[in-house]
Amino acid sequence: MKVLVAEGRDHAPPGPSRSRSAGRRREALRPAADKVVAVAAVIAAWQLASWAGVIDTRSIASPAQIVGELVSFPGDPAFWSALGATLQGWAIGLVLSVAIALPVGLALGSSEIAYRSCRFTIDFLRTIPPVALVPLALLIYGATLEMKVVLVVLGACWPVLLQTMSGVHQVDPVSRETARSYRLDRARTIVWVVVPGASPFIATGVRIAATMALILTIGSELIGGAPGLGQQIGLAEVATDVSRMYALIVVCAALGVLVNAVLARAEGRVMSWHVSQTMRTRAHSA
Amino acid sequence: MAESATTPAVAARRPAEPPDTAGERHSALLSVQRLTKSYPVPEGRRTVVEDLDLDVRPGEIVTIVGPSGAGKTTLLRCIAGLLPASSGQVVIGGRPVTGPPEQLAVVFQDYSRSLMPWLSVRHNVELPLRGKNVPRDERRRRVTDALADVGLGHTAEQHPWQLSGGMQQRVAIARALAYRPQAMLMDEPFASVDAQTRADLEDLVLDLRQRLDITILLVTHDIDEAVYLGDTVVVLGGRPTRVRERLTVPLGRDRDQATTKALPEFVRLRTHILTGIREGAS
Amino acid sequence: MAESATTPAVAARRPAEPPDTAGERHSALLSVQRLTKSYPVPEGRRTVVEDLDLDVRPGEIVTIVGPSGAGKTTLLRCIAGLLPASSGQVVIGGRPVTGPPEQLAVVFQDYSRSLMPWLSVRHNVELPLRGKNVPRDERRRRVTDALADVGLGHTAEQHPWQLSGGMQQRVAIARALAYRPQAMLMDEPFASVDAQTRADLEDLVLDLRQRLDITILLVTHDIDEAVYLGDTVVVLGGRPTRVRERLTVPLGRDRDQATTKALPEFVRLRTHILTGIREGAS
Amino acid sequence: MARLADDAHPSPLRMIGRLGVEAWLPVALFVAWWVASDSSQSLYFPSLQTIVEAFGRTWLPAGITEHVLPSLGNLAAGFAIASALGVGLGLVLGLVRRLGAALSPILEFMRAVPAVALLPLGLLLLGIGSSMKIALIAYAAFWPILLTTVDGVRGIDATVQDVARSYRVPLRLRLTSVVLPGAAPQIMTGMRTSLSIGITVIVFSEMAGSTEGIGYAILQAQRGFRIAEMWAGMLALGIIGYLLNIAFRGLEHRVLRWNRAMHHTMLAARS
Amino acid sequence: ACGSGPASSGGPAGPVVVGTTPSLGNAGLYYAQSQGYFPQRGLQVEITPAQSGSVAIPLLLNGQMQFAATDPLSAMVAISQNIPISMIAPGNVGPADPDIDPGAILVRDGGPVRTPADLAGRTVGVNVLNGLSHVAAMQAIDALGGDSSASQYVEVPLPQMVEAAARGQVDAVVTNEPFVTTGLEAGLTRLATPFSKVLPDVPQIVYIATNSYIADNPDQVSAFRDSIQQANAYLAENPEESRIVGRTSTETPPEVLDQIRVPVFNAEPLTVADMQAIMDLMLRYRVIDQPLDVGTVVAGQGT
Ligand SMILES: Nc1ncnc2c1ncn2[C@@H]1O[C@H](COP(=O)(O)OP(=O)(O)OP(=O)(O)O)[C@@H](O)[C@H]1O
Ligand SMILES: Nc1ncnc2c1ncn2[C@@H]1O[C@H](COP(=O)(O)OP(=O)(O)OP(=O)(O)O)[C@@H](O)[C@H]1O
Ligand SMILES: [Mg+2]
Ligand SMILES: [Mg+2]
Repeated sequence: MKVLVAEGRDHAPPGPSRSRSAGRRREALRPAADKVVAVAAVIAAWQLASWAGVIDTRSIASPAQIVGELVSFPGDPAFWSALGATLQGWAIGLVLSVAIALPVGLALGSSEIAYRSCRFTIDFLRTIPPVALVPLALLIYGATLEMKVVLVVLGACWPVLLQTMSGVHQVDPVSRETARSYRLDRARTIVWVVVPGASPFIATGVRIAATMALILTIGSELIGGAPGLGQQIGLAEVATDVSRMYALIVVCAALGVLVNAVLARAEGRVMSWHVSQTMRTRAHSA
Repeated sequence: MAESATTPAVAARRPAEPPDTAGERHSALLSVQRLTKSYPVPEGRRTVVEDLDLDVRPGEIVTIVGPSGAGKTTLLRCIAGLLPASSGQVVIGGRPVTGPPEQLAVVFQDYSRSLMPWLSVRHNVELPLRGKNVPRDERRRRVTDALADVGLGHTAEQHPWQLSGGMQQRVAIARALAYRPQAMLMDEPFASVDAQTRADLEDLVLDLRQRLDITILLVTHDIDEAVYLGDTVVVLGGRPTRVRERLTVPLGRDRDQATTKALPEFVRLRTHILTGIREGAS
Repeated sequence: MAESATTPAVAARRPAEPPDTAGERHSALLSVQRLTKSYPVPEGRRTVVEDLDLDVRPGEIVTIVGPSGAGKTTLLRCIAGLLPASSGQVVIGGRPVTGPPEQLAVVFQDYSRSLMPWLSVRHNVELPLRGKNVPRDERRRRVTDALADVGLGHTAEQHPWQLSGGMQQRVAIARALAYRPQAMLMDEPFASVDAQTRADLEDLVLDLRQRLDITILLVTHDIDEAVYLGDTVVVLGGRPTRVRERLTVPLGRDRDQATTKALPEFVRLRTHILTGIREGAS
Repeated sequence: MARLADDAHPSPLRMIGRLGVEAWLPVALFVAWWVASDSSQSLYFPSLQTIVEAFGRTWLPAGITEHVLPSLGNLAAGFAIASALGVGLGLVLGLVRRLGAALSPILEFMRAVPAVALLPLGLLLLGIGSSMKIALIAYAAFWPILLTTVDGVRGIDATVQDVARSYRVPLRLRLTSVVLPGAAPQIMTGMRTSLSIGITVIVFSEMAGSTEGIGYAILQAQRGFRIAEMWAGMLALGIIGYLLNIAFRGLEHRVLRWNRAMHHTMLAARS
Repeated sequence: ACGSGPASSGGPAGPVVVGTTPSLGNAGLYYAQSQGYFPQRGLQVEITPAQSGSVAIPLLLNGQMQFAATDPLSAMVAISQNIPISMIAPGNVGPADPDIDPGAILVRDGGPVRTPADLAGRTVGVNVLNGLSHVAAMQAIDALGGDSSASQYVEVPLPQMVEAAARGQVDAVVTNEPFVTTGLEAGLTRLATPFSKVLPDVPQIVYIATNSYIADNPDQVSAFRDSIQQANAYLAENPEESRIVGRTSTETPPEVLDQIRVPVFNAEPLTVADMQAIMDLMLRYRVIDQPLDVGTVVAGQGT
């Protein structure tokens, strides 16, 4: 019930005195302010825990230490090349994952027979941990970009595949019938009806995959020793340079935030028609 | 509301009088005051409804007619507290509406989407009652009655997507009936049912008001229906939409499909509205 | 079809004659033959339509009326090749229907869901034309024309969910119009539009048939509409549903909202159907 | 768009047909692998025969009690925690948009934290033992469920949301009767993804502080260059994955019965 | 295979790649590199990090790497599983003097474990199960009157060992510098020094290469071996030099480097006898089931 009340109050009719443009500006800034407050609170709590000794700074660095280390990164060419290598592996891996999983997901979502045929294989393969495949990937590809990409794809394609498959199943049957009754051919039906209809699911899958891909890139660099931020983390770990290690980890996680912000923005554009987007304008349309 | 009763010939083309008559205000259960609503569009905002005033007394049936896209649904959604007004306000029972008010049931125009596909017909109708903490037995009874009232006693265990369009629409009506609200907002509630069922449902609405004194605001495109059901018919029109006309229907409360519709008063009103609409359109 | 033209008084309560008249068969563009359709329900299967026969000649407008839940939509879906018949068949242009036939456009009852929310109004209307490989310019032109025809020229760039219910319904009609089908199946196409727009759209349908000789099968709950538009009115009823009556409308092809509806033939037919329905219901 | 009819009592012939559809590809792949690897001299890619022998040796039947059961126990606990927290928090963030927006940077940050950082934290907070492993599994499995829940909740049909609001359906009932079922298709898909992620994380979680478990066995085999045993371990993981997915399908089938029936009848109500 | 490195059978074109973990046990390698010992013998060496033996061996096999530093025990395990590699040169060795042993079994000071015998029924954290330090620690426990089979061993990553022991999550840890120093600071105490106890003068790190590379490139292999041994010999004489090497070769903070016990080197080449000692341990603690022909594990010494 609180939720209802909150919604109501949030969007209560504005008083006549309230300047509308100022109100809208405030409204636009509010989410950003919320975020800053939330992030600041977490950092403060972490720093306090470090000071109080709840977190041993020898095994987990404090925010202050991390910031101290972070400021040295911009001037460090090794950092930039590692960052570049990681981003490259991540981007290629993610694009490939989507490029493979999306069509396959569409096909398996559209055909029950195909799905049943592949069910065992898919459920089997997606439980094979990429971590365990590192030695094999190393043997075949060496500590290279290819190795990273392969491991990333092996892990990150599954969410996209599954979400796409379910998404296809969830396309409004009336949309499908409409397409069918107008004898839209298969390709056009997929492009104009199935993919957009499944897109809420697909978008979720891509967002899951994007972060997984990042983690897998870093993980394969760390374990397999390919150049990148993960390798740097490994080196810092072996050297017990906790500040540097955590600074690097923060960079990785910040990349994750960035990646998701970009995706959320893209999603907002591509899916501007979807309830998740239009409910916002509905609610704010006062 | 007597003072606003004008003969159609006089009232035509005249905007509704300013709703500042103190006496009327006080007796209104529901009052829409200078309501303006605009939607965001790429080019800025489009004002759909502007400075609209409307009063509904307790137990009154107000029917709303107006061209497609005039803003009838928008108006209803504002009254239901689902959509915030851009300016102006809606007052129900003396309090301004900021969220969905209590004791109000809405029958949505988009009936097929307003039923939850995961619930059986029975549970769809029952859901609001569970929220109201109506005891179990009472709930069962009310659901059964409401479904029987709309002629769907036999479909209780089916799911909405197993029903025809008209049946779905009737389930949505049954849900509102079972809720036993003080006021009901109905957005083209009989659009998809056949003539006979429609007549039956119209009479059900009249009966409901008679027995339970429910206040009803009903949007329809059927002018006959608007006149047959309404104590007042509100004609919307213009761009942005305002109240074009507000007609009191002098047919009393006892109405009957065959006889009422043959009354000269009925025919006159109906023709008047139709002519008005046609002129407005051309 | 002359031999099936009976005066209403005689035809009432009599099932449609067996559709084995060779001459009629051959001239039929669309023929439904002993169609039975049942749906799976928990208890087994429920037969909705049984042994239904129906013939539609090229250029004919056949209107279908019948109680809510009778199986009108089911029938249309079978004809459109969207639903396989349980037994019997549908023949269009001499070939039995196994999937959606070419040159057929459907206006769905569930109009709001049949529009793709991700496409703008223009693209919704354009989509089937893309499938038909209509060239780009031609496509644009047809879309613009069709939208103008239904009075929505200004909404082309909006999305369906930004439109009112009636506007959405008209977009669905425009989509069918732009497709330029030989035959059109329309399931309560004007249920959500106002009286004036409805009249305009009815005349659009008549005009369409006049100009392009489109064959139309139209489901409606408005008896006036059924008579006004139809060359033949098919009344469905019974459980399971059969053709209860099949009435030829002797009003010629030139019709006009004001004058036609005042003709004694019109009034007689309309009253006859209404009475029939009322008796069927009671 | 062919779909097999989904009737409750399939005929025996149908059953065989269904099994055939399900089995031909795995069998074909198995045979292809067997043939292709038959004379393999590669150290890392032993012949399938060797792998199958190693599988019998290590996993049947001793491995099951020694390694599989403890891992499955951790998985069950971790997955249950992830589901409860993911759905719970997802509902909150999906419904209270402002909170969702405010917390999104933190959540995205946590989601992207590489596991190296978590292992120390896990050891720090939970020590060595199954609670740490459960926590790791739960952590990894949590995110897809959270994301799909949030997106599922936000994607519920606008009119349905309006109905719930206008009838003032109280929060609890709204959650159980409107929001959860409405978001269920998305949530279930997320849980499916999470289930497999949970299984892969078993291996990772058993890298530290373990004396048993299927991941432990795989890692030890890998460390000891017992490559056939490592492959056998992965085979075991894959089979477990498949079996668990079957079990999960049962759950999904129940939860989404209406959904399947709806799509099924509307798309292919057969004669 | 993408083969950005030279093929294993190729000639002396380009640098050879040596994979190593950046620890002080490899100080010889880094010292040799810094002093230019390799170029003096016509070898261009590129040092690249590799997390562990199981990562390095695939890279050796596919030719991306020519030499790798690894724990001799895991090298022997690999050989026992028919991985075609051999050992070439030693890294640091176990000290004979317990007072300079960089490795240690650490327990909480004032905790329940006072003698190796107290470890019975308790949990011991090791870096790698069935690794050299694990086996050495078991041997040390048995030699010091305890019963190694009565304890439970779990893997704990090196950086987390001190914390785990200090918090009582494990009762003892088998660790190495620089963690011994940080551990002692954090309130842990040495229970035993396993390497000096059981494996004095036995290498704790060996450099390996694939058999085919060794067969095809004898010159490179001997150049590598000789350079390492030259550096080892120098470090044996000048142990403090390791700290200086560590400043550039590892990222361990200098203040820590100044405190730790440096690894011990000697000038000896790899011997079959050393490997025999390790294999005895492996057999005893069932790391391998079948004895291995130690004559074949050291390149140039067997068949
Ligand atoms: N979310 C929205 N965004 C932008 N415009 C909207 C939105 N919803 C409605 N509109 C516009 O507001 C106008 C009024 O819509 P509304 O649904 O209130 O009409 P209506 O009177 O109910 O029509 P109908 O009789 O066809 O249902 C329409 O022109 C429509 O295009
Ligand atoms: N998928 C389904 N499963 C089971 N029963 C169904 C299904 N679809 C329709 N029915 C049943 O078939 C009957 C006919 O439905 P149909 O939609 O054809 O009716 P209709 O004549 O179009 O009614 P309306 O005028 O209300 O739209 C109804 O009783 C309905 O409950
Ligand atoms: Mg409306
Ligand atoms: Mg219908």
